[in-house]
Amino acid sequence: MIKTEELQINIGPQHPSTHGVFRMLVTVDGETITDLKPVFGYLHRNHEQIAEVNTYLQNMPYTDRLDYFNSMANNHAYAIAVEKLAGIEVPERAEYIRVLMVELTRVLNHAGALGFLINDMGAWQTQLAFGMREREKILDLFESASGARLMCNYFRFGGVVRDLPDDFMPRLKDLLVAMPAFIDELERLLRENEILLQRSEGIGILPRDLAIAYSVTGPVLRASGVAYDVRKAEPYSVYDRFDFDVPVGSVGDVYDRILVRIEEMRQSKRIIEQIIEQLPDAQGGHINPKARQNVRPPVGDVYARVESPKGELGFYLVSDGSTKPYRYKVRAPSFINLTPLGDMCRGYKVADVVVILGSIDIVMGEVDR
Amino acid sequence: MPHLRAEDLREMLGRDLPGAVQDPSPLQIVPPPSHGPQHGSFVTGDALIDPSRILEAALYMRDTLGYTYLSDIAVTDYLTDGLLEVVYRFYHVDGGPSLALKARLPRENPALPSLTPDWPGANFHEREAFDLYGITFVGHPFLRRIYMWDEFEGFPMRKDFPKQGDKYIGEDE
Amino acid sequence: MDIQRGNIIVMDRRTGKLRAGQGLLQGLKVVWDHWAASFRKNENFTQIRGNFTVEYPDERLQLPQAYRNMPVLLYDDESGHELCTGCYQCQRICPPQVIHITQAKDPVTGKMVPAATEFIIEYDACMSCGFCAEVCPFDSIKMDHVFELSTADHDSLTMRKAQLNRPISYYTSIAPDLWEGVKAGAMKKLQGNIKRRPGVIGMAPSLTEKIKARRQELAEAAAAAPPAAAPAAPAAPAGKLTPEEKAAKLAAMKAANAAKKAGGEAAPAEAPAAELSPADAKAAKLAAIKAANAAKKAGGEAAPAEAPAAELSPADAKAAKLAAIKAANAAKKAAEAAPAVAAPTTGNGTAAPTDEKAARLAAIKAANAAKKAAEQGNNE
Amino acid sequence: MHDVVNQLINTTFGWGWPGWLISLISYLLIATLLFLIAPFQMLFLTYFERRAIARMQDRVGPNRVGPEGIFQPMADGVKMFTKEDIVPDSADKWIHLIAPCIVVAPTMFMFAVVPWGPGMVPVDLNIGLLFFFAISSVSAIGLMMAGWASNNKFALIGAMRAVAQMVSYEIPAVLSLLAIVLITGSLSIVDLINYQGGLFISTMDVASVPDFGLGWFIFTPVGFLAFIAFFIAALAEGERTPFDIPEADSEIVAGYMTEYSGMKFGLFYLAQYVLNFLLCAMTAIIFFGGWQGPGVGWLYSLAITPANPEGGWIFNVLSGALGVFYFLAKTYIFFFVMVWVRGAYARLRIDQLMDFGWKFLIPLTLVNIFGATIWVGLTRWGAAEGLAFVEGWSPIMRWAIAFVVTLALNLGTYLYLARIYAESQSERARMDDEVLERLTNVA
Repeated sequence: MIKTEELQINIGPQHPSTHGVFRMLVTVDGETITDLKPVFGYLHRNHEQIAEVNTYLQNMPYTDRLDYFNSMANNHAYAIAVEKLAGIEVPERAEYIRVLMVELTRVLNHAGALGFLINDMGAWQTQLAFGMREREKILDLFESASGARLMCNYFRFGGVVRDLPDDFMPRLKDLLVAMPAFIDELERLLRENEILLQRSEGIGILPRDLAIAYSVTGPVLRASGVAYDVRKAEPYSVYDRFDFDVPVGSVGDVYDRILVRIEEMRQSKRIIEQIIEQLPDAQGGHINPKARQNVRPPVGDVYARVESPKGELGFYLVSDGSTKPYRYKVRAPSFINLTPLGDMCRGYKVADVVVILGSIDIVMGEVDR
Repeated sequence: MPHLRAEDLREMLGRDLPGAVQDPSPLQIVPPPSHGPQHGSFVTGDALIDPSRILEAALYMRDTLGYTYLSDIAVTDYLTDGLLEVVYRFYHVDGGPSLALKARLPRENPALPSLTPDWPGANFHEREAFDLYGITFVGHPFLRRIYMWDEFEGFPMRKDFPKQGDKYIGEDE
Repeated sequence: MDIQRGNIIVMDRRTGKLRAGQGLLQGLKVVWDHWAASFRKNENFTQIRGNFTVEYPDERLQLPQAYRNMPVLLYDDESGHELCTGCYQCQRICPPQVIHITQAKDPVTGKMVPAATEFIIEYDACMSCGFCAEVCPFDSIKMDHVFELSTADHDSLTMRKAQLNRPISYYTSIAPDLWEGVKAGAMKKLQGNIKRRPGVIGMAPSLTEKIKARRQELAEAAAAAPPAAAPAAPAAPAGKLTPEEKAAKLAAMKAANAAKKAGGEAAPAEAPAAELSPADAKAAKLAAIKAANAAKKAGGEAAPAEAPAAELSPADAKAAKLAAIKAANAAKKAAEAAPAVAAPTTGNGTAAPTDEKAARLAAIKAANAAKKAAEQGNNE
Repeated sequence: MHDVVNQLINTTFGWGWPGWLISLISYLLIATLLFLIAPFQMLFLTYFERRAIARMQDRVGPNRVGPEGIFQPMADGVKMFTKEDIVPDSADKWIHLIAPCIVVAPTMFMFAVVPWGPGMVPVDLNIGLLFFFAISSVSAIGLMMAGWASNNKFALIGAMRAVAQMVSYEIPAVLSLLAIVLITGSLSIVDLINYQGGLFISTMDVASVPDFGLGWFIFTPVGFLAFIAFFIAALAEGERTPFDIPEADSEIVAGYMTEYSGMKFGLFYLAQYVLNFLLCAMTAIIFFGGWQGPGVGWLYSLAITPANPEGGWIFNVLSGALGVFYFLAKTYIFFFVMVWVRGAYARLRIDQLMDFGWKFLIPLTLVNIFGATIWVGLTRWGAAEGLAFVEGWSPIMRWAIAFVVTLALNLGTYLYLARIYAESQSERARMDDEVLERLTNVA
């Protein structure tokens, strides 16, 4: 028997496929991982501390910067939390606009996430380029509504900052024409490709019970076979008015995560179509005119959560009765989904590490906060 | 969809784990202002658990009530009241609203039993609480700073951590 | 768990299918389709193939009106006045705290004036959230569409007021609909603020050559006018009104009146124009009231006749105009200027006042001429 | 070239120089020409690749420097030259320096045996194929040197992967060529091309077939399977997606090139693209007839050749131009296929790459060699070799029977191997008990 020496490799913090400044301290035996420790904090800016010196409204653009892929979803979670704390009503139309934006965000995120995942597998950006193309279209819509592509800062307490512009709906309908074609094409590229199957089947398995014990959320949890979707489990906003399915995986490997994400895009499209039907009948304007933006909520604490594209995004707020939150805690899905990374990678190859990391779909802005 | 309310939980815990549930004292949060409207004090509706029995209560949640999903561990520093409050938030996998367990700790040398051996998902939450608030989780397998570097002194999310001045800037530059 | 309004779909992994490379060929087909389609341009959102590139420096996308990049300050094209009053709302709301305002002070009285002497935005730390534009009660701060701001250093991204100033016409060119929604309120507030700004305070400093000089002249004229009125009205309500301001307004009215007298055919054309702009009308009304007050004190005999007119007029702009004219007349009489000198000049000036702006300019010119004439008359 | 120089010096100028000097001069000229062509090919291929892959991704690609961005590679080259050359402190400086040279040199040697057109071959070695593949494996040493001397873990892993991959994929590449060599009976590349005249059927198999230069091996089942295997192996040898594992940028940054910068990095790039060009050229030559194509053979038969000294020199030029055109067109099409594959696929993992090479490609090529023997037997042999039953069949009949038999054999083998290979792979993918136990024990 030849005696082999274990090698310690730092994957990151500067590395092409760590999705930001993220470091994995990997111990390898040959190419096989024997241990992996995620190390992060390079992007830590004490977001929660910053939030405590800002007023409630001033925190809204900071939530954009948590998960910069899904600023709308972050806005939504934070707006819901403050509205719950301060007892602000949201008009129906505003709720529909919010859900529309968040579902577009979900499509955008999954398109990008799948692209990056395939990129991590070594494809030369074609799938990513296709995903980014659809993402750009959605970002164009965001830009016309909110004024910015990424840092949308679109939500306000009691609604959204301004109503949809006139050309929004026609462009959205155009987009919905392209979306199924795009998803089908992505599926043709990903679903049966033998190389991709080899790279994803049986890789990074997270069994059902372990997934629950690890508190993972979002597509990662659902790929492990747990049909837990906050939109269904604890419906918020107007999600109880839409028909949509919850895709779950059966094995819990990278392949299941890909399939779940593809199907979630389809379901988001279904929701958007229902919104387009129901939006003209919705009552109220884009914002509750009685809602004060400079809120001064009563003393108390609140936890509100949404199903962000990456998982359960929650805000825990404690109010001391002033205009600033006394405590502001983010329950970031990327952060918690990273917990099982070490165990998911152990026993696989170096090349699988980046794939498993990509399948979790993290954004370091949210992990490090 | 299970719909247990916080009061139900308190009652059940009081029945099944005698002595674990404490009566929450009202929290002042901030010193009362010298003038202007007075803030009310804050009485939590969630179950307040004796810190030494938090593991027991959490396991009760998981094994008896089926709230297997530990979503969040949030710490709040109530400087005026001189305590740290840890909020454990549990969900049922079948859906429904959350149930929270709270534990109050002294600000000096706070310690709690770790949930990580039973919920591996508590790992990063507890490391974060240790990093930012200095709460020691007894029994945690790898209790190290998670965001700040290991040599960092102090716990930056505590309310009495100096907001101005940074002793780490200027050493190298 | 059971799910309302939907099903749980277990994803089909399609195991047990012979995988002999057909999936690879499918992938090649997709890529080929894109390659073949890439020689034409992608036209709209319904297409998923075709070349999507916008060759940026050469072609640019149309930015939506709501697009926000960095905040800028607006000033009125016509008067050159900035809309900003230095109310500190934006400074307070700014999350990264990059806005720094110094409010203007009246150099004479030392009181706060609704204008900003300095307005600094640190663009390098600005997060483009747009709160400042949302919160601004005077619609002065707006989000610009220019995004090519890169510089070699941080310092040059600290924008001072002169660099932040943009005319309203610029903003209407980038976001016409958004401006249309707030225009009436903003202009109304601006008119109100202009009246409370003594001298050139609150004017866009970049317009030094044109408007500032003109304004300076007005100030000089105003400095001259009160002495003319002073003998008659020694106890003018100085605390309430800035003398220059009042004098300027008076002079304008005076000139307008003179113009009307001189050119009979120009008068009807000007009257409807005056009615068209409510903000102007209101300002005129205010001026008229002020003038009337002044006149009341100056000429005892005019006062009984003026007072009821001034009181009756508030609802009617035309009546206000009339009152102003009367007041001006009274003032003119009080000042004992030489109308014979003023009349020919104004007659020339208002020969073809086709639009409101030209008319006003002409009026100002005429007023200047009249004032000079008055000055001369006084001196003599 | 030798003839042309000889003609020029000794006949036209009448200087009467000795033969060895003529040879020296002519080979110097050839070498200079090839050394000029090689970097130019590399520059063009980088541009070609970037434009093509951009099109596949709905983009435009480099289009700023010069008309349609054609000078982009020049700009990149200038950048490469002006970049600082960084050598890590703990690197082995000399080996770090010479490793790129050792990688580049063999790729230049390989040009020696590549025929560009009819009669346009630098050296017609009778073991040309062997030379080509023997020389190409030398660069593995350079890669290992680069990885080792960099003293970087990523570089080391990359180098080990590169060497393992090169060594593994030499075998299917050579085995797939062995089938072709069995059919032609020669290792000379020129013979290989000459064999491929005809019209879908080689004139060597059926003499009555008209010669349109289209009797390529790709039209035979044996050649087709050999082509598939060879092209896959070529992708692996040239470190192209899906086998770009040694420099897997998403895993090990840039593999053995991680610690290189400036022109040394450029040399690795040069070597890689030149190798890719040569592999595409080889594919074109072996399976697609190289310069063979409609018209070349007819033009060349009118040209001045040792066999036909009375030909017109204009036909030399014409046949050469047409031949080079065919050859380069085929080569670039294969390079396009490489780009296409790169645009469509992800990368395999190193162990899957090894599995694929050893468990799928090698059995496949071995069966293909068997098919080649059947082919040779049915089309060439007769009673003298012990195949009496073929006597009396017409050549076209023999060819058709050989076609059907080898097609059935190859197709059946392919499907069978694909099935058992897929099964073995999904077996590997399934979570084994050990992993499951480990995962559940953590909780």
